[in-house]
Amino acid sequence: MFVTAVAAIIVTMSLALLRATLGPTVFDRILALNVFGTKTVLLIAVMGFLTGRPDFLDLALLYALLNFIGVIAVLRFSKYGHFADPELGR
Amino acid sequence: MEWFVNIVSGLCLVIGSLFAVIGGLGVLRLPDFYTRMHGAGITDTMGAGLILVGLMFQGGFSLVTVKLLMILCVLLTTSPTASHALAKSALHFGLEPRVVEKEAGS
Amino acid sequence: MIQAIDILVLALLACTAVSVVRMRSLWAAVMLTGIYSFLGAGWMLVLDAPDVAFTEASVGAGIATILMLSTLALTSTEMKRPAASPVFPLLIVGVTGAALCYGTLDMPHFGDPNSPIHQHVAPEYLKDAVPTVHQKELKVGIGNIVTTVLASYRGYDTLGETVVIFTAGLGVLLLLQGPRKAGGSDGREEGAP
Amino acid sequence: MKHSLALGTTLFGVWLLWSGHYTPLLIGCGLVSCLLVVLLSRRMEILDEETAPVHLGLRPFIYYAPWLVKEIVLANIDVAWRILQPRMPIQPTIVRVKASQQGEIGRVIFANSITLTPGTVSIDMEGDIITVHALTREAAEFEESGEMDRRVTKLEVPD
Repeated sequence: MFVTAVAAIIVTMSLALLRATLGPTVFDRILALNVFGTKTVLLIAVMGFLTGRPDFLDLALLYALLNFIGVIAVLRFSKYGHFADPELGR
Repeated sequence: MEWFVNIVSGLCLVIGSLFAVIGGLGVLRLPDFYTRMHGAGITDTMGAGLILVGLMFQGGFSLVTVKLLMILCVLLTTSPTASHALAKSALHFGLEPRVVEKEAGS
Repeated sequence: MIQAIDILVLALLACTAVSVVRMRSLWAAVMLTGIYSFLGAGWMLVLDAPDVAFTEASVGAGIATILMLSTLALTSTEMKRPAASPVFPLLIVGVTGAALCYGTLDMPHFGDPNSPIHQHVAPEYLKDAVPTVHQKELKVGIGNIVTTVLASYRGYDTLGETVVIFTAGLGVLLLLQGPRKAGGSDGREEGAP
Repeated sequence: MKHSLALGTTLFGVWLLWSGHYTPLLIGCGLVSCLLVVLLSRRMEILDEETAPVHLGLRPFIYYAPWLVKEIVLANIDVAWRILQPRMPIQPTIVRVKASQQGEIGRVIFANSITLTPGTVSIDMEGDIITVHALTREAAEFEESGEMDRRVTKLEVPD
């Protein structure tokens, strides 16, 4: 069942990757990045149990925090860094 | 007792995985940015939640379970905040949501 | 089973790398680089290297993304079409890749206990970092072997590295902040809309 | 003082649970770092009801969280079912909801609960009006009914 979870997480990762590649707007890509970060956290947690050593959960928590801070930083940047964005065309 | 815990945690893991994949599908299939956020919401709440709860059953009464619980708490508090910030900056950036009818309420 | 996961994650890494290269929009490329770092970090963890994984996540997904975004704010967000033909660079990359692949043939198998790295100094470090039945007191007194090596055996080395990285970071920050001051407002006052 | 105490206790509890090393030296280090954080936040004057919401007590966990979890599960099943259908029967709608909470923290809980429930995302907040993007008309109607708003407001008022 851990294997099922890992497989599902990797499938979700690929779907998010596809969205990040296709995503017509900047925000779609940031959303995909966020989903990807959450999936990485889950992957680490499940991998710990799959290999029988759930000691790396601290890292999973750090990734969760990092993911959040990263998204907020990117958003702050997209708000204040003024770029004429060619991508907003829907 | 052992097999019961195993079955419950396996169920949680499998259903959580199912929801994670469905959420990923939603992120891919839904038509515009604001609707895609709902797909991401599914993976963040039900997907992550159930998978972590399933792992907690495996962890038993130990520090591992406490850590998993904390990861869950952090995910559940940060993900809506990040989503809100993302949606708000998209709105202020000028990305109009597609709606079936303007101003249904108010 | 672990091997299948390895292969899947590596395949995803390759897909990400290809789409980073094919992207014309640099914004998208930066986002994909962030994804690449997360994947890379996950894979390092699968390979039992949590310290490297953590560095990869914080530097690759965190700082590098922000630095690249701030660079984008100063330049253009669209990639120019390359003027020269891509055949010669492709050749160089191909030859280098082949040489690297050839080099891996000589390497010991992953996790091989008889490889030189596990025969030379590693037993010594392990003896000092992991308490055994015969030896309750540790020589160095640090419980974590990576910390033992980095902070005790290679303490000066680590200090030097940290100083270099700190200086580099300062330099980059100074470079990036230069032109924005000239613009007048640095956007800090427009907090509430 | 109340806030400092709450923050310090929480920090130290979290430190104890995460470290896993219980020698006097390491516990002392943890204690000192927690104290340092509390002192720093006092100096930065960010220690108030927002950073340490002691006035809410445990009520959010006892009265509110179970109901929210139930709603999240129901909404999840609904949205997942809609995504899985080939035609995707969705009606994206935008509604404005009034948040009747007094304090900032109550509004944050309300807006985050809206976002946490799949099918509704709070996309803007001006004063006490929250703009909500809903995936379906039913989800929008549920937000307009104001049940969640009432439950969050009840958390703020001490009985």
